[in-house]
Amino acid sequence: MKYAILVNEGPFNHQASDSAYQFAKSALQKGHEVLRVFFYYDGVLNGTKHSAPQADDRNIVKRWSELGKDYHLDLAVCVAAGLRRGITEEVVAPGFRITGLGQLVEAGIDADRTIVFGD
Amino acid sequence: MKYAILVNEGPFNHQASDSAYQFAKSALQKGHEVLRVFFYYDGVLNGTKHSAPQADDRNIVKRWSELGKDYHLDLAVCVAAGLRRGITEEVVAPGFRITGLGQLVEAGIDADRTIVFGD
Amino acid sequence: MLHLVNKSPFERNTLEACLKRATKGSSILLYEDAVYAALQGTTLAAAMAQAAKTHEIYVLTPDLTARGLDAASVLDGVRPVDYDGFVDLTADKGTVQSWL
Amino acid sequence: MLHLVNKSPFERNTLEACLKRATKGSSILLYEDAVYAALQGTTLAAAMAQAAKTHEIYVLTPDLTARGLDAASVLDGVRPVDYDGFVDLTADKGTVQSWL
Amino acid sequence: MSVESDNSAEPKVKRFMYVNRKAPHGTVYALEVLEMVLISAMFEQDVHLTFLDDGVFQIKKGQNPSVLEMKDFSKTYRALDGYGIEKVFVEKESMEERGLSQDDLIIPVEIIGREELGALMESMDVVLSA
Amino acid sequence: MSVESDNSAEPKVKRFMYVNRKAPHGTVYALEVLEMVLISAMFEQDVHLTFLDDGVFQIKKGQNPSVLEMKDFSKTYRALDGYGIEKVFVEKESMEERGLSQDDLIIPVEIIGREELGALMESMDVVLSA
Repeated sequence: MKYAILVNEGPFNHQASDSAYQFAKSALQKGHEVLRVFFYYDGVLNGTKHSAPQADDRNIVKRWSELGKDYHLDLAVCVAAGLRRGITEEVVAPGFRITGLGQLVEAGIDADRTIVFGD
Repeated sequence: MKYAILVNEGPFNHQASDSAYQFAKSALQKGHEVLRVFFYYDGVLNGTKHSAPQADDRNIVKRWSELGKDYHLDLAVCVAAGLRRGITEEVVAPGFRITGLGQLVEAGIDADRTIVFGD
Repeated sequence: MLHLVNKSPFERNTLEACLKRATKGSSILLYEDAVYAALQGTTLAAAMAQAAKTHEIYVLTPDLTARGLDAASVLDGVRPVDYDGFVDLTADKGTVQSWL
Repeated sequence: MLHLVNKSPFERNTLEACLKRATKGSSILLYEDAVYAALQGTTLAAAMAQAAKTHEIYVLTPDLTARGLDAASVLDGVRPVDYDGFVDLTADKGTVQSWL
Repeated sequence: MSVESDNSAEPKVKRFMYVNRKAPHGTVYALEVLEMVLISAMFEQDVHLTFLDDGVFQIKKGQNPSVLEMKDFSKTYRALDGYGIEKVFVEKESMEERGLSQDDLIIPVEIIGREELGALMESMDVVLSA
Repeated sequence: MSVESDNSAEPKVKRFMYVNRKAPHGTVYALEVLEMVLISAMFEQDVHLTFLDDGVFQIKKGQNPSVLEMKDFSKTYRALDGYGIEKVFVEKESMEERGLSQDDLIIPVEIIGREELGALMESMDVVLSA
């Protein structure tokens, strides 16, 4: 199956980003394809390189970057939602890219399944 | 009256920061004192200098900075909550300062009223 | 004491949670999406009219206006206030509790 | 069709909203804080047992474990799945709708 | 069931549904969903917009969030038609529970019952909610 | 009523209440409230911790969020006593509605009825909720 994943919420405050990550990881390990992970609404906050959680906690941003690297994932952050919330080229974490909302619709067209994780 | 204000949520996604701002502005205009506005949980996201909303929308971060300047407000961003979410000295907006959670408790002790705005 | 409720009673349990604990005679301000609780003609209107007999219930007018509602659409017994009134309530009613 | 619900039914209306619209025989996965809806002995248990007769109801075990719950505390008729099972459900049941 | 992906030359047209269940202004979702809907109009997909539960308040007439210095996006709903977004559904029961009638709405919509809405959801390929 | 501020030399001791109404792990509030409570212990205030509604799940025994790679902070509740946080209340009705009893809880607590909880809230100077 080809998946598109939409993440509506930022890291830590809501479990949405954790659930999306666990889902994506399981799908990839089972041999499915993840066409794109799109970060919208507060989801864009997953893409900040300045996140530095405590050592005994998971690093949500870094974990996405690494999964992206391991599986050549497209981690797409919405430019308009990002501008509102201060996620711009200056702060975007490795492996994420800032792009237009059309890329979410495209992923929805191309994927067999679109899964939304939110609040 | 002396007020302490706690903002639990980030800008845009929830109205909490808007409501806290309107409340603080009204209280100040009526001659009350606002000892501290403390930003905790996702509230720390109000303190990013990179927020650049569309021209026809309010600029929540800038508006806090300006209110802070006009009334010499203490706009305090929690360091621990900020680290999790990427709000660090590199990105903090003018007029905000990063500080410890103890400052919230202190404000609660010193204020006549503590008001929480959240989700 | 002043209780603050900011969520739609159709979506979340915060207004209900507040009403279950707020002591008789205490004050409740409905603001943000909680202003929908103050409307006439909804499935919650009867329960709210009842609550207004045991508590002082206020509703924030700018949050009504933003949502295309006005004081005329509000239940009898629910008192409209603006942000100045919100500030006055916090000063007059003692400790403030937000139901989040 | 697969419906996803992630909020506690005690706090939000999303599970109720889903059950009102989900067609007979469609599947519902409870995850994150929605796993509390799958518990025995709560005030919602009877309604959930009823819902399990008209819908295939699943619950995500890692979200149970995280919260100190296990499959033994789950209502009869609610089927535990792990993340692999979650992925399989999305593949097998057609379009996925998240109730947010 | 979902349309399976294929490699044919025909452009894919999928049945998209944007589900609006949340009230406006208290959260940003109504505004940002609308931005998504406008973008999706450019992709010539079969777009369905539904308003249910508190989402029906999104298209209530007379909104004026400028009193809170917030953006007034409610007028944009009137522009949807011009973007080719014509399938707009509102759930009857949700309106009734909230004391609203069609006269209270900004735009003409198709009013459908709860059961019919469930069947419509079931017929989609992509459901986006917020 | 709140203690009015004054300029006397005595340290001010206020009645603080931390209200926990939300389930753990689905959101971060339980964790970050706990960090706030630990800090407040240093200020020698009269701290009250209350668990009601879904908040009672925060102190459910046997939590293991490490299966989700999430931080297990539930053990920290056991340390509260050592920090001098001794006034911990759980609402009876909230537990009953969720099928929980005192045996299910990580820490010893004082179980109080809904009405009593309302009166306790009314007696506070500062109420912090999330």
